[in-house]
Amino acid sequence: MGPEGVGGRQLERRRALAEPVGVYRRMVEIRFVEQQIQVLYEQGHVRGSTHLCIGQEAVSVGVARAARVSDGVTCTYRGHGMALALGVSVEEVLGEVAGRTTGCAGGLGGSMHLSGEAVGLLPTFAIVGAGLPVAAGVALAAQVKGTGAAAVAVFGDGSANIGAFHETLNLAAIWKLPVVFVCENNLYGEYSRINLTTPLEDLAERAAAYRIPGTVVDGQDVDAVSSAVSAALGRARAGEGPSLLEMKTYRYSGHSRSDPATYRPAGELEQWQERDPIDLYAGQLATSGVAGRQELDVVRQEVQQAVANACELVLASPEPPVEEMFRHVLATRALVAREAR
Amino acid sequence: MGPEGVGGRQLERRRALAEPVGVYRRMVEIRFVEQQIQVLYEQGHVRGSTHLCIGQEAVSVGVARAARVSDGVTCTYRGHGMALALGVSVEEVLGEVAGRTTGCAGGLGGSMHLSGEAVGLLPTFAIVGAGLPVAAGVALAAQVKGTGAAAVAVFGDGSANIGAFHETLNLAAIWKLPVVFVCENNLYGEYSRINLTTPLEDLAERAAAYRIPGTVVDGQDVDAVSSAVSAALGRARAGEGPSLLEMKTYRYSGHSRSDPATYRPAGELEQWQERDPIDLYAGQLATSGVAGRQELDVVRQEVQQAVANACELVLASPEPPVEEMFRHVLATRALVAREAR
Amino acid sequence: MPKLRMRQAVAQALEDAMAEDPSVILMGEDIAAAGGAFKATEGLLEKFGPMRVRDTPISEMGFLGAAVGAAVSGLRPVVEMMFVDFTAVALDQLVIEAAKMRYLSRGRLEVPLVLRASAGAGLGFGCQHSQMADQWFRATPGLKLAVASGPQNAYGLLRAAVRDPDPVVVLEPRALYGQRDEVETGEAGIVPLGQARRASQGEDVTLVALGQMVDVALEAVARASWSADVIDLQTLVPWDRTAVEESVRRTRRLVVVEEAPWSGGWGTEVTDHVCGALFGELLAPPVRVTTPDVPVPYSGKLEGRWLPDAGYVVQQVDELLRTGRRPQPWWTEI
Amino acid sequence: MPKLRMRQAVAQALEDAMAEDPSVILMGEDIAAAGGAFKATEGLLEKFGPMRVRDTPISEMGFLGAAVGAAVSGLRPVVEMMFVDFTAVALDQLVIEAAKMRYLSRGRLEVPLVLRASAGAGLGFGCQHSQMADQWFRATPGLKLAVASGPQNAYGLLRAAVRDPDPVVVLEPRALYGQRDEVETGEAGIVPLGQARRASQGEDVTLVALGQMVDVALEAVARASWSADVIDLQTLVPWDRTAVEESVRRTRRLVVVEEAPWSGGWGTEVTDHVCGALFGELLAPPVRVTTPDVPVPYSGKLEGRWLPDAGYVVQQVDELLRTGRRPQPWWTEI
Ligand SMILES: Cc1ncc(C[n+]2csc(CCOP(=O)(O)OP(=O)(O)O)c2C)c(N)n1
Ligand SMILES: Cc1ncc(C[n+]2csc(CCOP(=O)(O)OP(=O)(O)O)c2C)c(N)n1
Ligand SMILES: [Mg+2]
Ligand SMILES: [Mg+2]
Repeated sequence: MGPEGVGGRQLERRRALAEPVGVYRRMVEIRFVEQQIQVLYEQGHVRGSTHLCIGQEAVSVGVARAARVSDGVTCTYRGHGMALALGVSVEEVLGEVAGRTTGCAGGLGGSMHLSGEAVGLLPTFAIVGAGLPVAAGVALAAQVKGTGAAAVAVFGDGSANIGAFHETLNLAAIWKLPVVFVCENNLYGEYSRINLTTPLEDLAERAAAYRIPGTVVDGQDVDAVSSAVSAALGRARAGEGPSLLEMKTYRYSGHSRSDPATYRPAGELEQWQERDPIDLYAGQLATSGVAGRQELDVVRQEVQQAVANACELVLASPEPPVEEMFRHVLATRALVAREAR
Repeated sequence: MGPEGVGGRQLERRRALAEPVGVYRRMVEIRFVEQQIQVLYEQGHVRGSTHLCIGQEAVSVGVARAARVSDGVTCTYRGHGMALALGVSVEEVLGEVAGRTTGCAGGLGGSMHLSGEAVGLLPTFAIVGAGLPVAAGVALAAQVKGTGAAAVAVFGDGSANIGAFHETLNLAAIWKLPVVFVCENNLYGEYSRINLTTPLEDLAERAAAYRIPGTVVDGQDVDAVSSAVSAALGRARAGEGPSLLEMKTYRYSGHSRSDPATYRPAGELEQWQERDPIDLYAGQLATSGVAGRQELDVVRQEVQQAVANACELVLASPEPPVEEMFRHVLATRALVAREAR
Repeated sequence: MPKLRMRQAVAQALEDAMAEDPSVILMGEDIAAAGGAFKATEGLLEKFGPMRVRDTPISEMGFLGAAVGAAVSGLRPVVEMMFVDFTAVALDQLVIEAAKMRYLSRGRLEVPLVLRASAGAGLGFGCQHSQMADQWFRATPGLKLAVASGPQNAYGLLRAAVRDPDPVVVLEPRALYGQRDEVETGEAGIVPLGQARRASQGEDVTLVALGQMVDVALEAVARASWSADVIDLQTLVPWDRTAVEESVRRTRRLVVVEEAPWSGGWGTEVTDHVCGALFGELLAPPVRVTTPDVPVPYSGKLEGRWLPDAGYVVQQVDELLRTGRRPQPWWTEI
Repeated sequence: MPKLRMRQAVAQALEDAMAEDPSVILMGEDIAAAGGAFKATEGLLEKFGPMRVRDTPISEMGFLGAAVGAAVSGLRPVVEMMFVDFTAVALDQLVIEAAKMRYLSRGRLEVPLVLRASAGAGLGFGCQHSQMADQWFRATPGLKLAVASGPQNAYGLLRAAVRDPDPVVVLEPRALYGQRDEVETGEAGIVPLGQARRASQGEDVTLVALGQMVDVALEAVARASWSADVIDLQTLVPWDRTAVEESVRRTRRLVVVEEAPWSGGWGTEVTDHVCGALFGELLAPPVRVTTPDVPVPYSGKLEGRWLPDAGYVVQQVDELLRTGRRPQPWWTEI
């Protein structure tokens, strides 16, 4: 399976989001994959840290649906959902999380560093805020080359307090860069609730400091997400500059694999679960007659099976050979090797 | 002259700002000192870079009048005026700029690194934005120790685009630190006019992003400056948290000693000179009958003479001995020396 | 003596320092309510309250800078950098501001600031969360740098760092947080900065190590047919030239075991000094056992290979003893 | 061949690179309309327009990161860092993002980014604006680092860096911007990364230098009673082990002349390698001529003393030749 094969499959998966059922399927897939990763972790297959996005599926899929494959996307360590949504396969995600050759970084990156360049996803950023200026740079290249492409930076509420956020929004505003800043406000940065670290509730308000539009979006409603992102991307492509979109959302799990999330007020999780993005969308599909409950149940089962199959494949695949770590450090392998003497 | 002597003299100079004529005198002094530095530069006595604040005297003196000597102040490389206003002597400033033992850093710091710890001035910061979090930390110490002291961070308009600005205002807001952020908006960051780097005119608006008060102040009016700073310091000491004050001002000279400032639109300088802070204040003193033109002329002449005398003293004073560079690197000199073997 | 995990030793050091001196305060992301991402500050909020134990926003430049300001104002802030890698967004405040403040104020101000950070590889955190990053702090006059190698000196170095009047970085190898050992606390447990520790005594070679490589060196000695002095530097800036020189003068062979890349690693500072001081007296060239010049890989197999292990140390020393020449590192054969 | 000042050679290199490749763009503070704080980008806005030559806000993390993003998207951004010291507010984007992007994308992305920065001491800019800061960029797999020593290689290294598919830092010693010399431009003037240059040939000792220390070494040779190979490394990462080794194999003495502190300076990397490769073949221990472990002082007299000068190099080599032992640095007598 050469890179074309991988890239082609990613593109195909991306196209599947054109259909509502495809959107539903992808959100379900994200959830099952995250649950699978939790299991893999418990089985000892996941090293370091891993950050699940259960509850936030609508943001990932909504963004992916709105963006073109030629648009660049930067995202964080909480990136499994975004990667899957954009088109990276279940096998590539699970493979990477488990450190196998099947992973999208061949097992060298890990859970925090997923990527799918064929569908625009840069290797996800494990340093808070780091993806924002890079997305601005992707947008800058589009502007300079006049490609019509744009960029999307996905990041969390906690990241809105780091310097790179400020510098990037200002730079993008003054240069009118075609970039959309998507803040996943899930109310927590690690174990700290937003009110303990940030003196305002609606981060979209910060857009005013850069004279760009700032919009609060229902991050649990995949249609709301994709129309907001589409509109902002339209603005961006029209040369009107960046926007800040704040997605109100929630992560059901703790911050990372080891966090039981005891810091949450009682009932908060349950309240959010009442507006579960997958259930919400299923309801909408049923109500509008696009797909009935039964059809969606079949989708769920298919996805569940596919995830289980992918997981099996992944666990049967090897860890990378040692020489892999010497590849792709610099363009010329010789330069790395030469150091050794 | 031991450190007590220096500190005592600085305190005395600070107290002189209690009198309106003292305020006038200090603004005049700053201007003469800056002009003297320009001459010293032309004579080859100034190395590296030096940044004059002619035109901005009211901000420096207004801040110094409002702050207590126990309040900490951080400032930038454009700090001669702030140092003099707070109480550092003419000799110490000229001495430092000329790299002599008479300098406030004994000639080891240079123009960008003036200090006067007895009157609250930390060594000025040559890295844009660096003084802001440090001021927040001074305020934090006051809060923790309950001393009732506060801190003031003075910085430029261009610095409002750097990450440290954002991080510090957010941190200070959430911790309700007793600190006042004084932005000297002189319309330029080096050779770039604010409209080329920043998408809004009134930087005070950025306060909203941190839910703190933001106020535009006439930076040419020393009374306006000191009452705004006093009010903000009052708020700070009362536990109500930080404020952002934007001083509208202008630097008459170029950014640094080598800059002819040809990038300015014609007439801009002249327009600002019509509201020269020293002339303005002289007019107010005359109108209100506090001091007549003649009296103020005498002050001018006294100051001019004093600056000339100080300059002579400075030029007669030696460069620091070589061993000075080994002092004050670490608390224990031995640790520095020990490296050498 | 209590048996403590390294994370507990750190917490104990902080507790003792805070009890001793009311000017000691703590700052960092999730260090208060949550007790720290690695639980090295657990229980301290409860003991010392929210004024002295502070959760921060994700603003490393902001809170590290605030620590600098607090330090010049008479507090002794201890900042936790959750992963030392994050210092890359805040380096200015440490190496340009804190380290030069005493100098610029001609000694009128001091910056008794401690930055403690988890560091290093071995746990699968990937290449942006596994660096030692010591190079960012070396070559900076005005700054000190210590590296813990287990519970005892995690306790003792931190205590010394908090008392030190100058800014000190203390790196805590993340992989050792769970290591458990008897820890001498209190005055007797304090480890002075700048002094190395001889962790093992031998004849044939001096192994100089730091951080988690100390255990690797000791394990190598345990397995080897040769005997060695193992010197745990403990402090990298300033490092204990005397201790190393004395040892190598006797063993006449030097091997540095580093969690640092082949290019740019700190070990050359040690080999350079020894080559200068003991020219003509060495039986063999000094050797560095390092990581290869590649980012830390995620896969456990690869990361395990990336980090020097005891077998590799034994192999390198064996070859040195056999040939009298500097052996090639393992990856030249890849 | 045109006679150019180093600042002009830099501008010429940028002009030639931009003319050759439309994907080359420039970013930095006041580099466009004003032609740069040191006039190293003068005239380029006029020639290439505001789309390709961009003034930035004071947001180093922002625009360096933007350069990373632009680089992975097919541009070749050249970022000017006015003073290399400012990289301390933006280091993450270089050493954690740019340097690891190829690795994490398994070669699907590359980052042909150049960071050029004025660097070093000698002009009285004080301790926050006079550092070389090379240590922040060493020990970072995935990053290259070159240092110009005059107009020719300021031109040639920059041309090579722009063409290089990986991120490269090019340091331009600020004190040399006014230096004027004939410069070979075009293909023939390009200086490949990773290759040292022998600036002078001799018998008694090999002087390895970099940046503004190359002229210091040459001046020392001109004044001395001994003769020397002077090797201008030109690139510090990766450095030319072969050239140095070949020279020292012949001269059998090595002296590194560094604008770097005694502790943590890059020279130990050179001495370490030579001691390993030529063990037993040296006539004397390797010597490092460095700055003392103190921040750069402002006073001209002190800064002049702080930087190694030709007289000091001569004295150190004289003593080495006379005694066969490593001489003490000058400040041990202070
Ligand atoms: C510069 C930096 N500081 C701290 C961290 C540690 N860290 C990782 S995730 C995280 C919380 C981020 O919160 P948020 O931005 O809200 O994103 P979320 O995890 O909720 O998706 C922190 C503090 C980091 N990776 N980088
Ligand atoms: C981090 C950093 N970036 C760039 C510089 C170079 N620099 C020095 S002053 C200056 C302009 C600052 O403008 P502003 O904040 O408006 O202050 P002003 O000089 O007008 O007082 C710049 C870019 C610096 N010293 N530090
Ligand atoms: Mg969050
Ligand atoms: Mg300004």
